[in-house]
Amino acid sequence: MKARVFVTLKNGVLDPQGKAIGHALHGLGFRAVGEVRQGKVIDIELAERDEAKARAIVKEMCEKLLANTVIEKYEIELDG
Amino acid sequence: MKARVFVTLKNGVLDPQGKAIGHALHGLGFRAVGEVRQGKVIDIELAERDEAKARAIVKEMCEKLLANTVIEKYEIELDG
Amino acid sequence: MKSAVVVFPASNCDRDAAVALEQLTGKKPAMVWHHDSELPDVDLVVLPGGFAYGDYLRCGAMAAQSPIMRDVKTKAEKGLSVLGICNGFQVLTEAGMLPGVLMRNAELKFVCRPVSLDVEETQSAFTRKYEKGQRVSFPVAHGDGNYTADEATLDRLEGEGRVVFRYAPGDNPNGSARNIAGILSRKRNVLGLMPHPERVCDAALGGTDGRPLFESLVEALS
Amino acid sequence: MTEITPQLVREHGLSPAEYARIVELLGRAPNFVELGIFSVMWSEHCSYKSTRAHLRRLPTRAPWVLQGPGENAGVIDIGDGDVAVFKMESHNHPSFIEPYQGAATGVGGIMRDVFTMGARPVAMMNALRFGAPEHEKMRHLVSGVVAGIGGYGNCMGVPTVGGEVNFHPSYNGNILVNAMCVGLARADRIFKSAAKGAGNPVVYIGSKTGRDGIHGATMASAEFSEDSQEKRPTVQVGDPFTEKLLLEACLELMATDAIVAIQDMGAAGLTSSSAEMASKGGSGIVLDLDRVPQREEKMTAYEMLLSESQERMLAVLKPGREAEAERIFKKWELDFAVIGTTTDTSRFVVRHEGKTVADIPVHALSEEAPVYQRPFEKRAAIAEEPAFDRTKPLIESLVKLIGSPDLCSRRWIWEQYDWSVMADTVQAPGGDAAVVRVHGTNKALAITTDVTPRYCRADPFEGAKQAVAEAWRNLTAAGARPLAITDNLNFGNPEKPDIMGEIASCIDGIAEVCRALDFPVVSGNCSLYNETNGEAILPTPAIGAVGLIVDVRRMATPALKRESDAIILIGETKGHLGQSLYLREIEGKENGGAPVVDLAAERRHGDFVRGLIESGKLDTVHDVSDGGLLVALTEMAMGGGMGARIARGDSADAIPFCFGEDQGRYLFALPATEADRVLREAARAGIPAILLGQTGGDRIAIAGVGEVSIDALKRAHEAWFPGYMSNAELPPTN
Ligand SMILES: Nc1ncnc2c1ncn2[C@@H]1O[C@H](COP(=O)(O)OP(=O)(O)O)[C@@H](O)[C@H]1O
Ligand SMILES: [Mg+2]
Repeated sequence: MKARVFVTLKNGVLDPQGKAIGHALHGLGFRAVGEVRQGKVIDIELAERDEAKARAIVKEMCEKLLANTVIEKYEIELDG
Repeated sequence: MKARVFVTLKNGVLDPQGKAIGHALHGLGFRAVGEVRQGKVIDIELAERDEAKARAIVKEMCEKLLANTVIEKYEIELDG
Repeated sequence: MKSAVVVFPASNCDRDAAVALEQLTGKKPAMVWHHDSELPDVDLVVLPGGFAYGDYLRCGAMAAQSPIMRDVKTKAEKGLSVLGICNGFQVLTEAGMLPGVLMRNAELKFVCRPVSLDVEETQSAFTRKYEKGQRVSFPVAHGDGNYTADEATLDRLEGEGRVVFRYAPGDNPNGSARNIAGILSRKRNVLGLMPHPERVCDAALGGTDGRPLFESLVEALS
Repeated sequence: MTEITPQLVREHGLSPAEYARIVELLGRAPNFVELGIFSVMWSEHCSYKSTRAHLRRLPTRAPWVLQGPGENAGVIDIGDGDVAVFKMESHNHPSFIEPYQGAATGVGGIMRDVFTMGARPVAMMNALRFGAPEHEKMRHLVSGVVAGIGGYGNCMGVPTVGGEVNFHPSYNGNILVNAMCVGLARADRIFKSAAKGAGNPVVYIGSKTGRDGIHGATMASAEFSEDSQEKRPTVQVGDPFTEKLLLEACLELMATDAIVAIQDMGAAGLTSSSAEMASKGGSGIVLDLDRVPQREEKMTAYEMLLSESQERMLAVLKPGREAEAERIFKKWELDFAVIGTTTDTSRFVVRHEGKTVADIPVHALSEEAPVYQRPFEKRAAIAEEPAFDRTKPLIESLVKLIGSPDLCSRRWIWEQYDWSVMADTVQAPGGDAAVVRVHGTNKALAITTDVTPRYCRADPFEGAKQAVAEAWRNLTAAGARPLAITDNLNFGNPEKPDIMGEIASCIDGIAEVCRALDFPVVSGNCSLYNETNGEAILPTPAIGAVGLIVDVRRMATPALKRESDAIILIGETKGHLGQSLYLREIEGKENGGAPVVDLAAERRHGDFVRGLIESGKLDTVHDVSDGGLLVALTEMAMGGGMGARIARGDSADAIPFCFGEDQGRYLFALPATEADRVLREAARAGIPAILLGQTGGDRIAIAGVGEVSIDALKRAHEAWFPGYMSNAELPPTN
């Protein structure tokens, strides 16, 4: 099973990197760009076939390590 | 329209961050973890309604700025 | 005063911290490997600067999960003094021993330069040898020192007198909230700060403003 | 097995004659794996085939040189059983393709060269050449290279203490990234790469092998064309975290006596490290690739042998010491594997999946590698006297010069480098030489890198002389005794006689100064084929130099320190404007001859200045270089936040006097009560010295010419770089 975890800043947390990207895109002439936010995507290969179990494991990983829940939120996608 | 861009290292390119995360997860007792790869996710608000046009614009952004195509690849998801 | 310095993989100010401690306490600190599960019997633990685990994922995140950190946490709760410098501060926030987070510098670049700091609190084992309001200069060297917390937390920190060091007005190198450079835990026995006091304990290096911090600890903990 | 066609041979960068020689050495045609091995070992990058014959002319010995060129880095004695270990290396081509990772892995590579010798790296320098600032790619390259150098060095916890940066259109398609690493060790704990003896285990340590940068060595040896960007050669990604662990683990292993030989895996990875170790040790080697730690699946022998994955080392141990070594590497969570043994067959043998995939006499890969006497034409030096407008307002020119790309403050760069980690940096970036204390002592190393490529283009011989002399002068200005240099020879295509002529003349120029100043070469690196579409870069023989400050309490810095100090100029000022920055920035002309260095005067002047510093009489010194006298004085004033008032030299024209780039000069400031005596001493020693003026106030004032505030100068000086880079795209991150 493959898990994809998205870790992004919570709404309302300032995202200087996203802002800088937006700024740079404008500078390159992409006028249609509105807000930009940057986050992380973490792809994990998992030796676990059961989807519910896999989700529980990945959730635990997020809470323990992958996200800093003070400022970040996460989403989990499973595949396979 | 909202675009989500995934920027990840090309296959075969060393991913030191992914490697270290995998290692740490093992250390935390997550034995089922195989390979881990880390990438970026960039969410962009776009003032463009036409899907084909939006895709073309975002592709150009990726080539010009968002991805370093020497070592990275990208995927684009559109929504809205 | 007996002290220990925790060494994480890719800590790189562990030696600098040890040199300063030895110079100012007269005793060599114990160097403790992150994989050990128990601290030796000491009065002070230093979490040094560096790039523990390459600063991958988030600065300090993986180090905060090191086996030794469980013991550091337990003993800190019982009152052990803990000093986290730079990467050590990041480890302390990631470990939940100090509130808030250290985000990427506002200018998104690593910054290494001397900064002016105001000593805001002298009611602590770390700062009793400074004057309240004293202006000192320590170098910073970090990419993620932008202290961020919600308004309520910031208000509480200020209200409880836990903001110990503040960047002097106009000299904030990373965009941190309310110019915060260093904060105390609720029990005031854990200090995390981004600037490096251990790099200014020797006049040959351009200053000795860091010495009173270690001298305070010697006085308070001996 | 892949058939060896002429096309395939050509694609491996081997000429038909070289291929014929390979067949002769083997007594048969090589197989595909062997062809790959020869192609990297006989590449310009690994074999130095164009330069080797010329490099022999470089003086490499002195009583204090413990190891000259030929090992991973040079070693010099700095007294009390301490040694300094250093080398400089280029990572030009990769940095152009992927600036962050190219520069980062360049830093990682040169650090390994130093710690593989048993030294702990204590300082990093970087010599950077970028194209015209307005070139569309340049901001991206500048921000990427700087972030990459910082990203790697900062994580390693080794201070990056200085370097140099130039902009010139000749580097538009071919920037230069030269990094220098200086380490410290004990004289009796130096490790070398000669794999002596048979039956010793060969161990692999560090990161796993992937398909990274295969043919990096041949890429570095081939001229760039616009479409090499399209080909997207694999660029390696650096992992400073692993390198930091590798450093600590290696030093821990080196504290035992288990090691026979050790060598980093740099260009041409496993092949070059193992073949070189065998060659130096006069032994043979058998490698079993099945035991190589691999990151990717189904790697072929060819790929494993040519991979340039970073953060790897190869060591030969004493038999029976494997377990002890393995324990150390496991503790640091690094890969460790015994992958072969040394033999007495003098053959380089590789096994994979039970088969022998390569079997080559070791000497065929090393001593038998081709050496070329390429034809060269030495160009006549340009000697014209450039014309200039004598009526240009001098103060305005000063403000413009001090804020120009080549003279403005590099703060934007060095604030991104951790220059104070290790708590021994006693002179931070910004001075003449960086000064790093030898930990736990009062001794210090002074370090600098220098070259003025525009001089080298006008006159390769004098230009190269100037580079070494300026390095010597920079060390001297800090109060150090110059000891030795490393060089990084960056040139165009050596197959062109005029480029080969530049190389030969520059090497002659370096050699002459080394001899005259007892300043030998102990290590170095050559980077050739720095061309784009047939246009070569300016000849750029970068010199990295190291000197010793015996007592760090007696050291000088450029910053003015006291009011009313006398300002004294040492050395003769003729007003040489040829190739000066004044001409380029103010007159828009890049012409005239290079300034000439008088080596006897150089030595006299330097010894005089150093003597004053060592005696404790002098603490404020700056050498006069790019931009000339007035620029040097301005730098001293800005450094100290204090002004100066000077008189114009009596006979001289103000412009050449203020901005001429005559060599062998120093400016210093000392209490006025000392001035007369010092001037008399100089006169006695036959050294031109004039009292130029005195310190004080908040402006630079030149009698009869005009004045300008230090604030205005500082603003101009600090503005250019941040202004230029504020238009940068995103700062790259790891
Ligand atoms: N320009 C040069 N001047 C002096 N020595 C040089 C020069 N170029 C290379 N060398 C020496 O040749 C040897 C091989 O260099 P190189 O292939 O760069 O080493 P490595 O494989 O360790 O990177 C080294 O000992 C180096 O110091
Ligand atoms: Mg080497």
